[in-house]
Amino acid sequence: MIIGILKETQKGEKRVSISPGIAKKLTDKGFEVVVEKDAGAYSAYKNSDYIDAAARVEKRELVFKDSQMLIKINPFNEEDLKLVNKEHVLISHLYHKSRPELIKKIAAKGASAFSMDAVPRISRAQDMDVLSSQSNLAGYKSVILGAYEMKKIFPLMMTAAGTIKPARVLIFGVGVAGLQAIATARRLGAMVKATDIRPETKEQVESLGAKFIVVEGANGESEDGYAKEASEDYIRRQKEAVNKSLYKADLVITTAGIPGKKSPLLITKEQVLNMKNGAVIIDLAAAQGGNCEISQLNKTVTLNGVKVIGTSIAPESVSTNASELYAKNMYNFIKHLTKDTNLKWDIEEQITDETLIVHNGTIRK
Amino acid sequence: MIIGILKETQKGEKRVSISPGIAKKLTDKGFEVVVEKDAGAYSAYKNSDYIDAAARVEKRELVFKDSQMLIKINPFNEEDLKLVNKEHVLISHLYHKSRPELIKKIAAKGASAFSMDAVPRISRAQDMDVLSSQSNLAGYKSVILGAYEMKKIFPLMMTAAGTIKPARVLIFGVGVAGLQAIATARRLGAMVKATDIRPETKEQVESLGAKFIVVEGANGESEDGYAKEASEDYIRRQKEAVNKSLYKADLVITTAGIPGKKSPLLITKEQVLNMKNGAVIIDLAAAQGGNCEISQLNKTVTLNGVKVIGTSIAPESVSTNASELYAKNMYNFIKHLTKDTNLKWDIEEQITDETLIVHNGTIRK
Amino acid sequence: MNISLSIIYLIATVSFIVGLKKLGNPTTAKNGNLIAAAGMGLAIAGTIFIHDFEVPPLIYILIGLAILTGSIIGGLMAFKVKMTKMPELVSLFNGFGGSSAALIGLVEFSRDAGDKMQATTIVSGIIIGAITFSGSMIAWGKLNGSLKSVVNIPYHNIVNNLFLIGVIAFAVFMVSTGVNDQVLVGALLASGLIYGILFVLPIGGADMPVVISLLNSLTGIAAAITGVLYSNMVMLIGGILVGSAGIILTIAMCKGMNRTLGAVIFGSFGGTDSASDEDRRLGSIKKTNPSDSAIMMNYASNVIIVPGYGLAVAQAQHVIHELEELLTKKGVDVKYAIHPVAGRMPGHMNVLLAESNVDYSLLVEMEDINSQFKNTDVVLVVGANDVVNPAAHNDPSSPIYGMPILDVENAKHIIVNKRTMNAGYAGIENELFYNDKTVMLFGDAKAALTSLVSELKNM
Amino acid sequence: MNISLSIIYLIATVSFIVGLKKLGNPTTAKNGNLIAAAGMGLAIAGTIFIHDFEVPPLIYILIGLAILTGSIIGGLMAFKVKMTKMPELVSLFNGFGGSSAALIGLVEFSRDAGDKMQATTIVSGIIIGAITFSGSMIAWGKLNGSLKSVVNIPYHNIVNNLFLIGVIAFAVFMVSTGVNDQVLVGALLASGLIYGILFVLPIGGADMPVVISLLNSLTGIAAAITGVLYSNMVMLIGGILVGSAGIILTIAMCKGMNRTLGAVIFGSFGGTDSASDEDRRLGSIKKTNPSDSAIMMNYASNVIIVPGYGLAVAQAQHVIHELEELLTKKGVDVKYAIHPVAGRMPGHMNVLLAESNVDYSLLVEMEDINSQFKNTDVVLVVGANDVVNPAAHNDPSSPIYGMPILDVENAKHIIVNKRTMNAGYAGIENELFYNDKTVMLFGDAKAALTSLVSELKNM
Amino acid sequence: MNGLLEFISNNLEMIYILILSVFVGVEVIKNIPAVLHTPLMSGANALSGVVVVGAILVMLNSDPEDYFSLTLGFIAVVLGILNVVGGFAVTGRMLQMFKKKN
Amino acid sequence: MNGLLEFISNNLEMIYILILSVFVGVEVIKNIPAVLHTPLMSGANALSGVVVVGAILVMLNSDPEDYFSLTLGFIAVVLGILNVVGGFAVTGRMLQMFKKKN
Ligand SMILES: NC(=O)c1ccc[n+]([C@@H]2O[C@H](COP(=O)([O-])OP(=O)(O)OC[C@H]3O[C@@H](n4cnc5c(N)ncnc54)[C@H](OP(=O)(O)O)[C@@H]3O)[C@@H](O)[C@H]2O)c1
Ligand SMILES: NC(=O)c1ccc[n+]([C@@H]2O[C@H](COP(=O)([O-])OP(=O)(O)OC[C@H]3O[C@@H](n4cnc5c(N)ncnc54)[C@H](OP(=O)(O)O)[C@@H]3O)[C@@H](O)[C@H]2O)c1
Ligand SMILES: NC(=O)c1ccc[n+]([C@@H]2O[C@H](COP(=O)([O-])OP(=O)(O)OC[C@H]3O[C@@H](n4cnc5c(N)ncnc54)[C@H](O)[C@@H]3O)[C@@H](O)[C@H]2O)c1
Ligand SMILES: NC(=O)c1ccc[n+]([C@@H]2O[C@H](COP(=O)([O-])OP(=O)(O)OC[C@H]3O[C@@H](n4cnc5c(N)ncnc54)[C@H](O)[C@@H]3O)[C@@H](O)[C@H]2O)c1
Repeated sequence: MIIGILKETQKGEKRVSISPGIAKKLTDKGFEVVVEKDAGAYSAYKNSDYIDAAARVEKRELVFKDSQMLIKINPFNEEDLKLVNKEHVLISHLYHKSRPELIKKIAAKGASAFSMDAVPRISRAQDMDVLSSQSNLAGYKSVILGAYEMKKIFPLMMTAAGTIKPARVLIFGVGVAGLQAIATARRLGAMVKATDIRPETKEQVESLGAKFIVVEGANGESEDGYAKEASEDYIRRQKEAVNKSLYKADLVITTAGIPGKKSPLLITKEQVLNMKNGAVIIDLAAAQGGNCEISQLNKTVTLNGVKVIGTSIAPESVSTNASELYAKNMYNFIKHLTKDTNLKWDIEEQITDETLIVHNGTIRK
Repeated sequence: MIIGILKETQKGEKRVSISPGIAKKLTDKGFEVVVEKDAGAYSAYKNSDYIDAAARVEKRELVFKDSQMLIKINPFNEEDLKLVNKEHVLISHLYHKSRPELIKKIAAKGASAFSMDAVPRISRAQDMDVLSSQSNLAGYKSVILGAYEMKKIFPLMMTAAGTIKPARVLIFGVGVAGLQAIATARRLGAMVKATDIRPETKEQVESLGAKFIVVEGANGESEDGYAKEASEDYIRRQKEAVNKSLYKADLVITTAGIPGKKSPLLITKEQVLNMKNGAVIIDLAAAQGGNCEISQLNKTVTLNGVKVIGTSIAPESVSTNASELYAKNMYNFIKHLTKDTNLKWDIEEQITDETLIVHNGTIRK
Repeated sequence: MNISLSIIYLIATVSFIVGLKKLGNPTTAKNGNLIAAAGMGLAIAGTIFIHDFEVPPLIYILIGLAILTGSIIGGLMAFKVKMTKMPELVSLFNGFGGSSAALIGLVEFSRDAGDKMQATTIVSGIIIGAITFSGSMIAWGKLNGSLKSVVNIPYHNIVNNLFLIGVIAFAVFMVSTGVNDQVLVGALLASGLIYGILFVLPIGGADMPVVISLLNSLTGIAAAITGVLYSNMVMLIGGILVGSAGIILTIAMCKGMNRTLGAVIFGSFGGTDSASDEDRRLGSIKKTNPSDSAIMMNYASNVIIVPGYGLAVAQAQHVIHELEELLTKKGVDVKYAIHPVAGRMPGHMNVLLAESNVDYSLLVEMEDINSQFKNTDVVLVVGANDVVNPAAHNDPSSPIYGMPILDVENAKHIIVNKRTMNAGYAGIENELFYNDKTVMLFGDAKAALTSLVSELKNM
Repeated sequence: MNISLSIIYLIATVSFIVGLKKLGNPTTAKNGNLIAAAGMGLAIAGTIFIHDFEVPPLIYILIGLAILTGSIIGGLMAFKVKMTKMPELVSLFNGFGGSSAALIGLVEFSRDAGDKMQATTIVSGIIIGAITFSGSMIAWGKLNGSLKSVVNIPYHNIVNNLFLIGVIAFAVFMVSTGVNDQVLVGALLASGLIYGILFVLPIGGADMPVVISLLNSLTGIAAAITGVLYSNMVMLIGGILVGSAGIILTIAMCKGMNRTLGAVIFGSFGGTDSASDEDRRLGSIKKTNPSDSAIMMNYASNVIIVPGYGLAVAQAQHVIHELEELLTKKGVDVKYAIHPVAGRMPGHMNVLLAESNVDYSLLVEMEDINSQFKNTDVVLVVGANDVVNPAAHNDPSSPIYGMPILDVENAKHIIVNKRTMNAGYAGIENELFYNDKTVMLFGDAKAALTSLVSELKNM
Repeated sequence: MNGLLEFISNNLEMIYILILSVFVGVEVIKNIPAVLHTPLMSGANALSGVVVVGAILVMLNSDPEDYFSLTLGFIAVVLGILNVVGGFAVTGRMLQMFKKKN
Repeated sequence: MNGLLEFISNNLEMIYILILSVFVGVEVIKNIPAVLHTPLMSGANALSGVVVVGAILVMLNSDPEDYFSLTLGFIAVVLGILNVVGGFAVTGRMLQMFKKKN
């Protein structure tokens, strides 16, 4: 089977879905791999690296034309779809719950499409779970970004020129990203607090040496390890619980999300107005609508001395690692779907079932 | 005595020499304090904060006119000097060893001038030692900057999507900045190596859990805790010792300096060409000529995938803390120079002696 | 008594004390055993050859014969037995010792018992000997399974204690009346034997070690009594030593399985057999304690530590590092096996161990270390569960089926530290804990490891 | 002997053993002392009142008188003495004990010594008694300074040992010939006294404790011998206990100041007096060891830890945190005093302690904590030097004059841990180390603190 | 009662020896690591085999005709020796695990 | 030589008691914390004052005329008691430091 690796077109995106290393593994397994020219440029991969991996490097059109399986990270867009035909099997994020129109278009082409953001949260799927691998990096980078933007330093320092108080960091949403953010902030010596709707995260937060802000009557747990939407009342009680910490915080990182839904609004404009001059908010959920009322995706808004940075693309800024991990996930996914270089289409099997959104033009989810 | 606080004019500078907190302490001690309008803006200090501290806020000309002692951080420049008269006592960095012409100009005005970068490195002077307090922050921020610019993450991570190797960080020059850089990088989980011309720094590096790269026959120590210029031969042996690590490094931070001299050239263009694609060099010595051949002050040069960032003003990026500490240093210095709000001019005393560069128009150093 | 014999006995006695002393410390224990044995040999030889009256050769021959047979059988039993079967063997031997004492009593009784004093010693010798004998036999039967676990005698406590009182009364009567009638003696003997049985029968297999140790100290006392009878120092002191040491040991053991000796003696051993509490769906688990684990590691040549979420919960990263350093100093080769999804976030274990400055080179990825487990003496699993759950290989129905895991079950010994038998994230049973090679070290990781470390330090 | 007396003695003996045992553990020591004392009282009372022969009242009166005087004087001396002067008092008492033994010997000798056996006991009693007496007196003199330190007798070793041999020979002669002449006894006594003097005189003041402990065990032996003489169990066993315990103790002490007992006995005490090695420019320092430091802290109600560059060099951040946690668990209130320039970079101590997760709230700035030192029981200075150097206050010529420091010298006790007496960054002497309240715990911080922690755990 | 007293005063030394031995036994054993419990028990058990001395005495003192004593004595010796030899041997084997690694 | 042997066989129990006592003495003391060295020494020292028993016996046994014995005995008792009382008292004071904080 011929696998085509497309260059990411979304602005700001620096990753590539398959690294030279993984390309090599695929060709070794007998796949043919065609890589769009300069696909890896921003991840410090040269075209030559891919050629060394026994892959071909072609221009865009050829990639579409030659390959049966097309892989990219961000959802296929209008441009891409123009070149898609019913032979194609597309793999990328699709966010099918929130973007039905895209799914329809793909179906119209009669192609098949797997969505990486639909990989189930079961233990054996963890090594294909791009959400985990990427939001993990996002968690790390968001703290670095915060530390870079802040006018203060993180650690406590008692020096001859006086004592610097440690920075106070507040994390909303303790998923993969949230946990890694906590760990990173703690390493840098900040005083970290965090809150989440899923009660079991308390122990997880404490297992990283940070404090958990309990919201009375939190009960958002849902079997598959995701949260469900929070009630009005919960949001209110949450505010009461966190405001004291929020108004003292130097850095706030929000990662709260409900899969397939608009992310919950956790910090209102009015709350921002009460925050410290010089504080920074990093809204990792911006792409899904954001956890902060005034945050805008890929923009920095400043309101009475508080910088609000809306970003979802933190991982790209560590594109090398991000691409490596993503590629490894993809490799495991492809390995899972195929048997000696051919797709198994084993639709009974859970992972295939949940990720296969469009099958030969019919929408399954 | 009336003390005038000037707004920094140098581009990129965000600090202010006296914080509202310290202004308060001064007025409490009976000094009159006049602050130039918006002096603290970039450090998140409002004019009102100063007024609350019982200081006056005036525009530039008036500050010069009213006050006897004039304080800023960066050296007084042409513009400033226009307004200086022989009554004035100037306090700022002067770098008198490297900038004699400036000193001459000041002398010509018949004024007096103290240089903060001339504070002797004796234990009891540590609380006036702005070099320490600022380069300390510079050390911290340089690592954050590096982490922000890098395409990799710092810590080792063994995840379901594969293992990320820890970043390799190499530090040249283990002074105050260097040590803090080591500490910060180590906290983030990097593998840190460092080298310095002063042999006693080996123990200091190891006391932070990092590895020291020994250069055979290093003997640069000089009594006052500074290094002296390195011999041709030393530089050669140093390259031999570090190159292996340098070519593997993901982040390089150079802080090597010899007080009053051009900073030593430690990384040649040719060495850069041998470095890893995606590596980052941060040259904290850029202002004194830089430790890297191709670095330029306040510019980012990229050479075959290696980003070389020349900066000396890292501390400004944490302007709030930086200003606090600087102000505290200034306060201790002023307290040391004065007796009930009048200058003592106790020229015998070591600190006064070494910092007083121009006295009533006569150049002392 | 002959002077040189006295001196020999003196030496023997000292060797007993020293031997016992050395037995109390792992490093000297083996010597201790030898020394004690040597002393014993000396005492026996001396007894045989040094005495100031004539002995017909026949008797010498008989004695020689007896000793020969005894030695051979004993030796064979000792060297044939499987490691696991040793405790029951000890119990068997102990029974022999007791019976020997009883027999002596019988003989001496037949030769009219002189004053009351003597009579007392003889009679008590017989009874105690009998009790230890029958008791030990039952214990032995229970341990080798030929006697199936708990036999429940209604009100056995009351019954037993009443019976004991009866026996004692009987003995007192005999001594005081000074009757000298073989039948009565037989009765006495019998009652002793019966009591021994009654005493041990109701006790669960798990408590047998304690019982044996108790009976053992009884044998000691029997020996001491015989010593008094012959005013023979080596027997007296040797016996007392065993008696007192045995008691202390018993107490220690009770502590080990948190019981009080009082509870033990006054029959509240009860049917409940601590091991049998554990649910048996997957067989039974073996508990262990810090000091045993410490010894296992101390004498291992390589150890692999498997950290899991529990290590983070307990914030035990510093202690585990201390443990690793300590073992390394003792010449043990230590590594950490890091499972890609151990903990609750990617790289959780890395963050944790970096915090306590564990050297990166000691952290080994799953792929690289799985092959090494089979040559590993001891694996210490700390607060990990799913990532070492064989169900991932064996049980297609399991939610973690197909997830790669750390194959710790290939190691020679496995120590698992967690607080309870509760499941981990995936919420499923873990058959590893029921593996024959696995011992469970229950308790919060920080606490458990801390005591483990201090145990190791005292070695 | 009267039976009830025997029983009393029996009880007394047991009480001695138990008492001694309890004396070996900080928590039970006080009871131990009481128990032993009680036993002693019992024995004495028993001796006086229980005996099966007539005693004229006069003698009772005398005995009563003697006991009264003795008790009063002894009691007064004991309660008046200053803590620091206690060792010398012990030595004094010990001397009395010895002399008492010698006197008894003399008396018994005057009443013709029965068989050789008796003679031997008597004679040795006299000699040993005499030696302990004179020896203890010298020791006492040295300790209270009335005898100025080392007196150097040329070849004192040879001289001493020859003399000792002489004395023994003399004794043997007397016993064997069985001569019974007051003059000779006098000579014997004298020679004993002289030897005692010769033995102790050449020994430096610092080693006196060892000597005292040794003499003490000698007294014990003397007592035991007297016990044999009267075949009196309580004396015999009591004496032996003291004798053996004393020897062990002596060895332990020698270990403490790393000497071998051999070296001690065979006169290689030598003139060098370990304390006098330390340079005296600022007076002398006091060394300590982990277990003593541990006890100090264990019984303190608050402790302040002062970390310095050395803590970083030793990478002992994790151990110090463990120590702090341990003390806190024991109810001690622990804080860290952070000097602004401790270490080699601003915030060095913060980085270090953050690494081992020390709670920020425990780190107190210099300004805030300086006032608290005076109410602090123990300050533990770990690898800090300049930042606690009083010269910054007192010595205008010092390079650090004017630098604010942590005023640890206001605390009640100060423990300083560093490897040597070397200077710190500023390269200057630190008089704090010579302060009366300061004890030095030498060694690498990590090693020293680790053993300190394990000592604490065993309390 | 005074029978007992009398007994005591006759065997005073014995009693001292008894008490002292108890102390020694206790002191020597207390606070040993749990792993040594079993070997120690086994060792002590072997020691308790010291009764064999008594058994031997029985045989020595019984005249060749007295078959009763002889047979019982014989058995006693056999069993006793079994206890001793077997006991020490087993203990020895248990202690194998403590041989230090090369 | 055989004088010694004879002595041994006469005082066999004594010797056992001696040996056992030594063991007890040693076992009881070994590995105690260094801080306790001095108090322990002082305590043992007090115990060694048990000689006073001997001194008392001397006085008891000497007839009222025998001034020599009496005086010596008297002194012996005084000194012995001094050792005992003083010894225990000092030890007690030394141990004050071990009273646990409230
Ligand atoms: N790494 C990731 O990115 C990630 C993310 C989400 C989920 N997961 C899942 O998390 C699991 C990780 O496996 P794991 O073995 O590390 O953890 P685990 O399977 O959750 O087991 C942790 C064990 O630690 C014990 N424990 C908890 N607190 C303890 C304490 N204080 N002291 C001692 N033991 C303690 C618990 O038993 P007791 O309660 O009896 O003490 C529990 O069985 C996997 O199932 C993985 O799929 C991983
Ligand atoms: N904080 C800053 O920014 C900065 C920067 C530059 C200079 N300084 C200067 O550095 C000094 C800091 O004072 P300080 O008290 O922290 O350090 P210090 O005065 O340099 O004393 C450190 C002491 O630690 C001991 N030590 C070294 N290694 C040890 C080990 N492994 N275990 C135990 N002890 C060890 C050394 O004594 P032994 O050798 O006998 O063990 C030494 O005396 C001040 O003079 C300050 O002015 C500070
Ligand atoms: N196979 C596996 O076992 C596996 C793999 C990856 C992730 N997971 C688990 O899945 C869970 C979700 O991971 P994720 O990062 O993708 O989640 P996510 O990105 O969807 O959401 C991030 C966090 O926001 C929280 N949140 C949602 N609404 C909130 C509100 N109103 N207030 C506060 N917090 C709110 C969620 O609880 C979640 O913890 C995590 O627990 C993760 O460990 C499991
Ligand atoms: N009062 C005090 O005790 C006090 C206060 C502040 C700083 N200091 C000490 O002064 C020293 C210098 O501090 P700094 O940061 O201002 O120094 P700096 O900024 O002048 O130089 C930074 C480092 O570069 C090193 N260096 C110079 N030439 C080099 C070469 N060719 N190769 C490699 N390294 C080279 C120097 O040794 C120095 O360590 C430090 O040790 C610091 O601890 C002492």
